[in-house]
Amino acid sequence: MDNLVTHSPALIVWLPLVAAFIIPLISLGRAGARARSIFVFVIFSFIFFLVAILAKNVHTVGIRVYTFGAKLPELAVPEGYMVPVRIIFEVDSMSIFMGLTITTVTLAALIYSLHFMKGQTGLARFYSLMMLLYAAMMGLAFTGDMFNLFVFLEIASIAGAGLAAYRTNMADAVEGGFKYIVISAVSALLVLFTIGILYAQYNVLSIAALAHYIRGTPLDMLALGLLAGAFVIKLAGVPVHMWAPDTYTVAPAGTTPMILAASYTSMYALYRVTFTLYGGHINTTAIGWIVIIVGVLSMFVGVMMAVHQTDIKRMMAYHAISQGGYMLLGVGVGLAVLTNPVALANYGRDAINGGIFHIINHVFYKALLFMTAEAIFFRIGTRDTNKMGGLARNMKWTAIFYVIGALAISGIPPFNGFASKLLIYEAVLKFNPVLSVIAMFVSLVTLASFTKVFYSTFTGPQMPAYKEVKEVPKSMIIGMSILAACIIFFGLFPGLIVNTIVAPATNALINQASYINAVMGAVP
Amino acid sequence: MRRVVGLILWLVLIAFLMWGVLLIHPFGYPPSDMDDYIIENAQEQTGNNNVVASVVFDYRGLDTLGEATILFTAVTGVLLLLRTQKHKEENS
Amino acid sequence: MEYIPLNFPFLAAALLAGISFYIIIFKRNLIKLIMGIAMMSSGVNLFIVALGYRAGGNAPIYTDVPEGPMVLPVPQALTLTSIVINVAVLALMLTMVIHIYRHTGDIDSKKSRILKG
Amino acid sequence: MLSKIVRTVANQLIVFILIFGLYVIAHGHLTPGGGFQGGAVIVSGVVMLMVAFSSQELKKSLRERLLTIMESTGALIFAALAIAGIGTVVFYNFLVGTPIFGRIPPIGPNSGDFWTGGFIPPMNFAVGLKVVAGLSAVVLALALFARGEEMEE
Repeated sequence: MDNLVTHSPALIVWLPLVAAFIIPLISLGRAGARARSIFVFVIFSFIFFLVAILAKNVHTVGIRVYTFGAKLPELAVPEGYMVPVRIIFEVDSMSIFMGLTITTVTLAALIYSLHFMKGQTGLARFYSLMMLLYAAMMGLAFTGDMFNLFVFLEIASIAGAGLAAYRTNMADAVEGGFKYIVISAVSALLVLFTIGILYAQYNVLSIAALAHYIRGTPLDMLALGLLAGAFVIKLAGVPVHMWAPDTYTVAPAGTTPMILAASYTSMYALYRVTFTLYGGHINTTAIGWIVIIVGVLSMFVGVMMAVHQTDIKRMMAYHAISQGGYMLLGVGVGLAVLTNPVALANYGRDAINGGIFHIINHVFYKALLFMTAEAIFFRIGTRDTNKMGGLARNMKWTAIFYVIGALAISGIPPFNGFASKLLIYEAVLKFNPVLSVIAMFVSLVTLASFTKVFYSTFTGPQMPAYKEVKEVPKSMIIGMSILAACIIFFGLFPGLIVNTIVAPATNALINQASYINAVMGAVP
Repeated sequence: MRRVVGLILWLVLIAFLMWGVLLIHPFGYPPSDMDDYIIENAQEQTGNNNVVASVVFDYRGLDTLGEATILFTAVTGVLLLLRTQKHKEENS
Repeated sequence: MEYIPLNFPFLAAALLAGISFYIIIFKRNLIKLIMGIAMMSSGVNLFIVALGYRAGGNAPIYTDVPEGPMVLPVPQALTLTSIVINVAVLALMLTMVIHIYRHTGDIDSKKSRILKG
Repeated sequence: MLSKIVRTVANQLIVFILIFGLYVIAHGHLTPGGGFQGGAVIVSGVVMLMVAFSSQELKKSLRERLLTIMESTGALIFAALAIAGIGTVVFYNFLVGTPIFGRIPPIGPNSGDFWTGGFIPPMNFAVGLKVVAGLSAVVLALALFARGEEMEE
């Protein structure tokens, strides 16, 4: 058991990779489909268990360091030397927060896909790519090495693009996948160039060691600009958001939540860079304001584009951009006051709490919404809201889940969206009232947009063509109900969640010194 | 109009990149803490003459696992996208 | 700035990356776009491998190596990894372009745009 | 399908390409090269065969099933070698000091000993296997698809 805890950071990334390698082999045999499903679920339950014990471990002992290939996992810096040489996994509360989010969503997506994908071709490769995407996201969340971060970023984008283009018989699917991979490749190359710049100056690649040395030279600032640009592209911030609606719209349902989660791991990487890598050594006010502006633009433009969409998934994708703006707004406020201890204690911490809490909330309810949209697509074969109507009679569960998701995204109590949005509103109000008013206005428009779609989709006269439409199969309902349960639980007990997983994550972000010390502590 | 804005942004980016790379250490004289450690200790620690291979497989082994995984992912993706879809048409 | 005469390799690599950025932004032909990305990755790889050069250095392989300093091994390892990554990305992109061509009969990104907004 | 001369020459050349590729893979821990490079050399041979004969012809001997098994096996061997050091740490070079590839070369310049390198030579082989299978599958699938045919599912 102790060994399991010690090696869990490595195993959590290693196991899904190996599962992805084995899945094609299993599927070759007779009764491959059944064996594959059982195998995936056994492996994934074990991974879930590992994530849980690692989370508990990090909660009690603090930052966990795992050095690959050293004599001891904790031996980040070789004996008698002053810089880390090997690849390090550094798991702090923020990483664990992302890990929990990703793992829950992936579990729901896997259960949902069980029936959703039945009868389709190429399923062995499909599940293989899903496990690879999961492994890459966990690696991104855990890694403490810049180049390793780049490698996992690339795995995530290639697997995501392959999944997004899965329905190759539709032209828009391939195009959505192509946009995703082009954007990902360009942003990943920018990250690689930046790694070159940082490596040239300090001759280390570990994030902690870089953070130890960075002092804000002109080259450092150029690197920060390039990194921030690359990650903003990947997380679909507004000037460069064009890929997101296309890709989210076309990806098969089980994978849309995962691609969404992948873009939030890029957001995590952005926070890692701004807080952990640069936080303590440069004045972050300007960067904070840039993040705030990108956030506000995303909120506003996303919601305005969403209102007039007729494709239900496309509408949700634009809302995803808009909700991403809330997270950037919250954390951006925190970043802007990072050097001001009074303001930080007063409202900065709450703002970051809200921004981070919104990540998990948004991933849950947007995943639920995407799943309901695909459930409708699954039964009636169209995503056009004008062609729908009266579906609530036949698809009760889907309608209920849609309502839960819609209320959560609009910030109505007692659902989870309300809890995080309230934190953001309050904190931002103390920072700059105008921003808070914009955020509330965007929330109202969101509510209006989802109400409109609800009426045109689920209520109204029943279309004759859809008289025989049945409720979706059980596994899809189970997948959605896991997320719905999480949403309601988070909405009812926000204090509990904030105290146990969100506030430690905020502390981990703000407290740069402990992140550095976990690796460089022994160095004189 | 968009083209002009794009051109200006591109020129700014180029200028920044040029300015940036000129600030880097002179070509041929890099700082080398980590690399010196590896060059000195690779033979003893990995029992291997080829220091680059030591870095690739031992010191940065996880990157190579990731790289192998990327190749696997791309092959899986390519074969997934170029799959036969006859089966599906029969079903639907 | 005092290193300008010495830093031409870095300048060349950055210029290569910059030119390919122009291709990525302004060219409409999808194959040219892919070529731009390939060029950009070459530029970045050149940049990284040039960072590790040590004046008069040998390849960092101890088998029958002559006397003298060795160039840095880590940038070479990074470049090796990133080359393979780019091969993988290009393979997937080309596959998608073949599909787009199948569907629209064109590889011009303006004409083949089915998705709008 | 190209002319008989080309086909005959390709048939002879493939042996040399295979040998050179295997040499590059096997000596990856002593000389420049390794699994990826050697694998790419061998795949260039496959491409040569594909040009000389036709992709349909090649499909008969390089079936997708075989390539899938080869690729997964290579990846699994690599992952297993990585995890085998878990007694200490994942990716610990557990073979150094054992009879298999465990010799430690004299420090400093030397003429090279094949049985050195710990888990690096086996890993090179695993990666080589993976690269050969993976890239051949990609090249074949693209060529077949462009001709309007598909690899068997």
